[in-house]
Amino acid sequence: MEFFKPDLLPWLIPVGPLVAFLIITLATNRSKMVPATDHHEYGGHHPDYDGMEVPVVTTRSRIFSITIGVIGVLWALVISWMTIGNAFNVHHFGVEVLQSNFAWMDTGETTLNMGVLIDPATVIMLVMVPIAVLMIFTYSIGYMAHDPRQSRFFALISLFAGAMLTLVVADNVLMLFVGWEVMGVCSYMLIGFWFEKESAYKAAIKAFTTTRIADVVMLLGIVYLYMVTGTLSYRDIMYNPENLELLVTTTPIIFGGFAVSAASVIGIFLIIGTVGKSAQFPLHVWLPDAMEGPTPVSAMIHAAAMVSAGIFSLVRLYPLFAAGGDPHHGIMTQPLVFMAVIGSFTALFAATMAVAQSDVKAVLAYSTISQLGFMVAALGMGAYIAAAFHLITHAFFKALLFMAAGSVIHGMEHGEHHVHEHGDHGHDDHHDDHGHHFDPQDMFNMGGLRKTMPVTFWTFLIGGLSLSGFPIITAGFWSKDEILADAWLVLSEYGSGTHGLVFFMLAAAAFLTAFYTMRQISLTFGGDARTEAAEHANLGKGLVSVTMTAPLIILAFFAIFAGFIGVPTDFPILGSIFSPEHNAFHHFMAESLPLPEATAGYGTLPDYHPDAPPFNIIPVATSFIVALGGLWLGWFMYWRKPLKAGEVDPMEKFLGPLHPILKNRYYMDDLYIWLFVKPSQWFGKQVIVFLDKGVIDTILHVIARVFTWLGDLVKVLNLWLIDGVGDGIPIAIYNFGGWLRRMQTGRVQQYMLFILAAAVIIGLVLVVSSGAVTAQ
Amino acid sequence: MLELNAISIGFFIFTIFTLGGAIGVVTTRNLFQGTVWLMVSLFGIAGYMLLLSAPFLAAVQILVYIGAIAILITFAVMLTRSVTRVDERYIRTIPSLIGSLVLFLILIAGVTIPVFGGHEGAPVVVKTTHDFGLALVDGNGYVVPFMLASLLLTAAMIGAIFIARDEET
Amino acid sequence: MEICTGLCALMVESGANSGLAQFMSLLIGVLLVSGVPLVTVIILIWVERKIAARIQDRIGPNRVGPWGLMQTFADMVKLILKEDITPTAADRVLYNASPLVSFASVVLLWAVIPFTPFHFGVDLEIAALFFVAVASFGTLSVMVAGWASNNKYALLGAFRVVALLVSYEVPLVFALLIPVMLAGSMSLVDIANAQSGMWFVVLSPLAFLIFYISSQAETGRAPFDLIEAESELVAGFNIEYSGMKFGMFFAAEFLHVFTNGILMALLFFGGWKGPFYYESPLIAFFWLGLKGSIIYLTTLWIRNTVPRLRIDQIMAFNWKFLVPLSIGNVVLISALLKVMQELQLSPRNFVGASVPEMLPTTIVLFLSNLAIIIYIMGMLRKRGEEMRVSSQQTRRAFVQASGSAAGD
Amino acid sequence: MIPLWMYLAVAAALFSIGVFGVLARRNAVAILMAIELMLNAVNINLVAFWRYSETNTDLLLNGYVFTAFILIVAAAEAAVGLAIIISVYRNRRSVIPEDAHTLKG
Repeated sequence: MEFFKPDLLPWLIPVGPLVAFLIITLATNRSKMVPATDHHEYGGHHPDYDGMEVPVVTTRSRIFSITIGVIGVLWALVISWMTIGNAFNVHHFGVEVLQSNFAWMDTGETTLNMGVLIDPATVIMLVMVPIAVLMIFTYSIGYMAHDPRQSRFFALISLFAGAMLTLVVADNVLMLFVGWEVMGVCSYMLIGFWFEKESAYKAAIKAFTTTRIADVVMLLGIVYLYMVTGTLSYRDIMYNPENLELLVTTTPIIFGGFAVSAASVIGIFLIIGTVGKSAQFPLHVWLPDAMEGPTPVSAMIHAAAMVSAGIFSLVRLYPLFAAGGDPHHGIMTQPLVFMAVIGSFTALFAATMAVAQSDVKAVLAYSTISQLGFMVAALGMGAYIAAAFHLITHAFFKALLFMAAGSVIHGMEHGEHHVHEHGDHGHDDHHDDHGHHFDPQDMFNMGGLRKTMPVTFWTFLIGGLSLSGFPIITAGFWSKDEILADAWLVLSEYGSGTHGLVFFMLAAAAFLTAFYTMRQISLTFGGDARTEAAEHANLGKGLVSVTMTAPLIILAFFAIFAGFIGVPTDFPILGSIFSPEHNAFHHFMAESLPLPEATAGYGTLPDYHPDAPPFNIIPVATSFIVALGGLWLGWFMYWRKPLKAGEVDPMEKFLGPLHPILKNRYYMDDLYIWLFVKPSQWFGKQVIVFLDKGVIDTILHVIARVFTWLGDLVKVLNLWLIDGVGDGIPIAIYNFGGWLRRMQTGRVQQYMLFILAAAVIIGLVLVVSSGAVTAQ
Repeated sequence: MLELNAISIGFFIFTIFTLGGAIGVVTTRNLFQGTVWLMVSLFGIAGYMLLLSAPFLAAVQILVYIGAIAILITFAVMLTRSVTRVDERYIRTIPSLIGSLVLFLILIAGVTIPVFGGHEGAPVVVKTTHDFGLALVDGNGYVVPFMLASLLLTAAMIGAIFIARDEET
Repeated sequence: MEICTGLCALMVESGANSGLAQFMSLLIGVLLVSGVPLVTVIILIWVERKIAARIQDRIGPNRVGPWGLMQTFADMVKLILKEDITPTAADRVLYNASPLVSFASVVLLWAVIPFTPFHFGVDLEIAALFFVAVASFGTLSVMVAGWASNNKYALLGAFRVVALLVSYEVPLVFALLIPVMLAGSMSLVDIANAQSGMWFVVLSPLAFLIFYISSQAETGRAPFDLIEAESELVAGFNIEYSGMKFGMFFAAEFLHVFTNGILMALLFFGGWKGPFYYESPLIAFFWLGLKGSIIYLTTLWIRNTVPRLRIDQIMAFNWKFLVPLSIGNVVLISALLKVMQELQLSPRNFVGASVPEMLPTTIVLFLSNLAIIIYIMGMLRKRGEEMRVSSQQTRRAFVQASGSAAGD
Repeated sequence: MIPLWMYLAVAAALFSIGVFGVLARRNAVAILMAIELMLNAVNINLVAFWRYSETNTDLLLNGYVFTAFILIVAAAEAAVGLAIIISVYRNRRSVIPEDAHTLKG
């Protein structure tokens, strides 16, 4: 088979989920109409649906859709593994890669190619994405089991996964952008999956518009990149020193005065795309709201796919950002500085907001923003490999945390339902008694869940410790430690400047991370139940609970052990166990950068192949201290003496007036509303009043008058001139036809006589003329 | 000019058959006699084909025209017998006659006056029926027209049966 | 042929125009060749009458001459002397012409029949086609006779004949194709020569059977004799004819039967092939005559023993059985021949070969034909049993009904 | 030997007679017969040209093959034509084309 050649196999990876999407959408998405009741989890009952019939997916469609979706992902998983196997068979993988492409369209002198590329960066994503996605799919079987639109959900996350895999295997920026945008659409539809909820559809619109702003800038960057280099292929740009040098030496037309190169402009444009997609300050506002979607979607967006895609694109394009500087020797380019500032600020900024949240998912959302800030900052310091490493480990433990949090919410809803059914008062008057809706996501309604949901507790604990960077035994420690080590290297060797602060900011952020994680664990699982619902919270029994716990266990495994592929070689004791010769991950990943020999002759290009940062006790100690310290503080404040029901958060006392600020996200949303939304609404209104009604309408009215008058004039002309001619011709033709039709006798022999006459005349002419010609 | 031998005598006999039969066809009042005249004419044409060393065509001519088409026409004559006795034979006799005559003159002029292509070709080596059969099934020959012709014939037969079929039965 | 050329030379020597001499000698040759059937028919009539009488347990003509041999001449004299009636309403020309055409159509056949390997009217390369073409004249003459008589019965008879002849021409031609394919030639001489190893009747008995049945129908003999069908149509298309005109129809029919016998002998039984046929033309002619006569006798036998069929039965038998069978036979044999040609086993490779050389080919073709025949026979037997069973049931039901009626 | 032009002349005469028949006869069957005459005139021409003018290459049997095809076409034409005549006769009790002038202008 042609397609089982290693170079062509990657084409098949995204096919499975995409085909699953098509099949589910077109074939197995069958619904039946049933009267709307409270039992359907439309994410909250919608008042408009009273007495109406709503579509509910049939059981058979549900089963088919689940099966097809899972098969699609399994397909992607198997092909990914085959591809990885092929990749390891390639000699000197990284320099030699698996790729195939075809010309998609000719654009003047250059050709736009579409293709696939398997290099080390792709391989690590192919390890992570299919596993995480498969876990999310499995989890969704149980989580969405009672949702009336489960088929649609599977179709959308299949498309989401397909788009992500397309993005991963793409060999050029344009194809990456395609996957990127498809994911944007999917995120819109999935965040607004329960569109009956006002907050959900508003969140969807917010997420979409916010990321669009960044995407437009990114598209500008891509266009400019294509304009300068004439290609969009990664290998042609990132692995080709000539093109990099060209980018560095080109002076952009618009920002030429600012002493920047084309590489810098393009880099910053592309980074802005990531800022939107990976929710960095100041475009982070959409991500906490995205929690309105179903929890598997949150896991998908925050762990496996969307935000990872942002970081992945930065990893991919790193040589472009670093071109012109030398991050390993303290010479930073503008894009690197930009990334370092944005990333480190976001890391700390988001962490501070996380400590004051009461929603179990919101904490995780801010934690995601913070961790993404870590990665961006790492890239900003040239710690390319550390960023990729943290991307992988973070994906695993954040997916785990989200799904565990989803389990908690599911359990809480279950518990609430249980309470209603067995409570003293009847089911119907419940809503009348309680004006507000019970919030199953509020941590202050929980407590003591470790007793009723032990599997969830232990896996959440593992994920939380990994997130906190609990030393040695968790994956998060190793990746975060490497980022801190790189940051320390920059600080210690090249000292001051913007990069000097990065280390401290990240360390502070790490401390806060450990603290809010422990706070969250304590509030959720520690102590005793603060509400009736929490007391009865459980996942139920049977297949549903299995599908919701099994992925957690599998991901917990990765959350612990994924870190050991990247243990530094010179780490005491462990280094010699896990990385006897070289840091495996570091060694593998570094190959996707241009070789030193290749860039040696180009003065403007750095040596892309850095050694792993040397072992230094200071960052390691810092890691230990911030992680353990944060955890201790959290334990001290929340676990040691658990909160009682109705008791206020000790943070409020501790932070005083700062707490409302943090809880309200620094009023960023309000700021944006005042800064952008209101002015644009006002502007729109002014446009309506002055421009539309005043200016344009007046012009239109005048024009209309003129034309009405003209029309009257023409009408008079029409009546006698045009009509005269127009009617005259048909009448003439009619008369002529009437005269002519007398020839049409319907007698076939008469017609033949005419034919003969014609033939005879033609024959005579021929005879006479040819006779005359011959006679001459 | 023309030596008197079997072939030339045959030619004249066949000419009398052909043209006489043809005139009979267009002049006779009785249509059944017309068919017989038609057969006479066709028989003469078969004779020409024999003279032109195409015996296969002559046999097929007799088989197809006299054996099939003429019989068919006879049947048609008999089936429409109640109205075949038309009192007037002709309509538009004079213009038709003039037209035919002028056509005949033009054609004769074309074939006889050397200027207009009265080219005398020497008789070439004769192909046999065997060659003809081979040519019909040869891929470089006439196999496609042959098959198309057979298809045409089948289609025409089916169509004829369909058209002539009684609606009631 | 030698006689013709000799005569031609003689005439040219005696001062005649060479072209005219050629024409005249050809004319004489034609007369010679057509003389053979004219003489034959006189004997045939006697033979037929005699045999029919013996089969019907009579004596037959026995008064005129020894064994009644002169009876035919007596009849001829009678027919010639009879009043030659032409009905007033008849189409005079056509009425008088059709017996001539009828007789001529049979006599024309003799032009292509080779009496010996070297004595024949003309060795046309399309003799088989010629045979079919000339047969259509017979149809024509019947049609014309029926119409020109201006008689109700005559016309009905003519319609029947034409329907019969046109229908049975189809299987006849398909059956004729088989020996043509086997010999690879349409010339009767070539066909006869190709059978030196093995008669084609062995190679393709099915084709022979089809040909035999069809030619029986073509000549209008029992069981296909509803042309005449005395009980219904009085005498069929020739009802108005009398005297020698009737005699010509009569003679043409008799001659046609015998001609078909000769043709079958040529096509399927090796023609003049027999012991010592190459010794003398007379011996070759004797073998041909013998074979033709035997076939002729079998047709007489059938004619005198089998009852007449209804027109719908005849048509159904032709279109629903004979035509599909003959088409299938042609398709199968042609495919088989193509394969055998690839294997160098085609009969065309064995022109003039001996029997053992021909054996593999014979076995293959015979077995294939046998397979078809066995299949067809099985099918017919099954059909027959079904019909028998249904008729028995009907009878039983009838008996029961009448029995119960009697019981009441 | 008969010269070519004699055949052509006979064919021309036959064709003209056919044309006259087609144009002037009233009965549809007679018209059909006249058409057959015209077709046969063409046949004579084709065979004659084949016999006299064709160059002697291996597979050139154009005139011959054309004649055979014309025979086929003639058979088809006669069958369909007569079927139409009978159909018209059945519907209108008439075989005169002059009477079938429903399509007159």
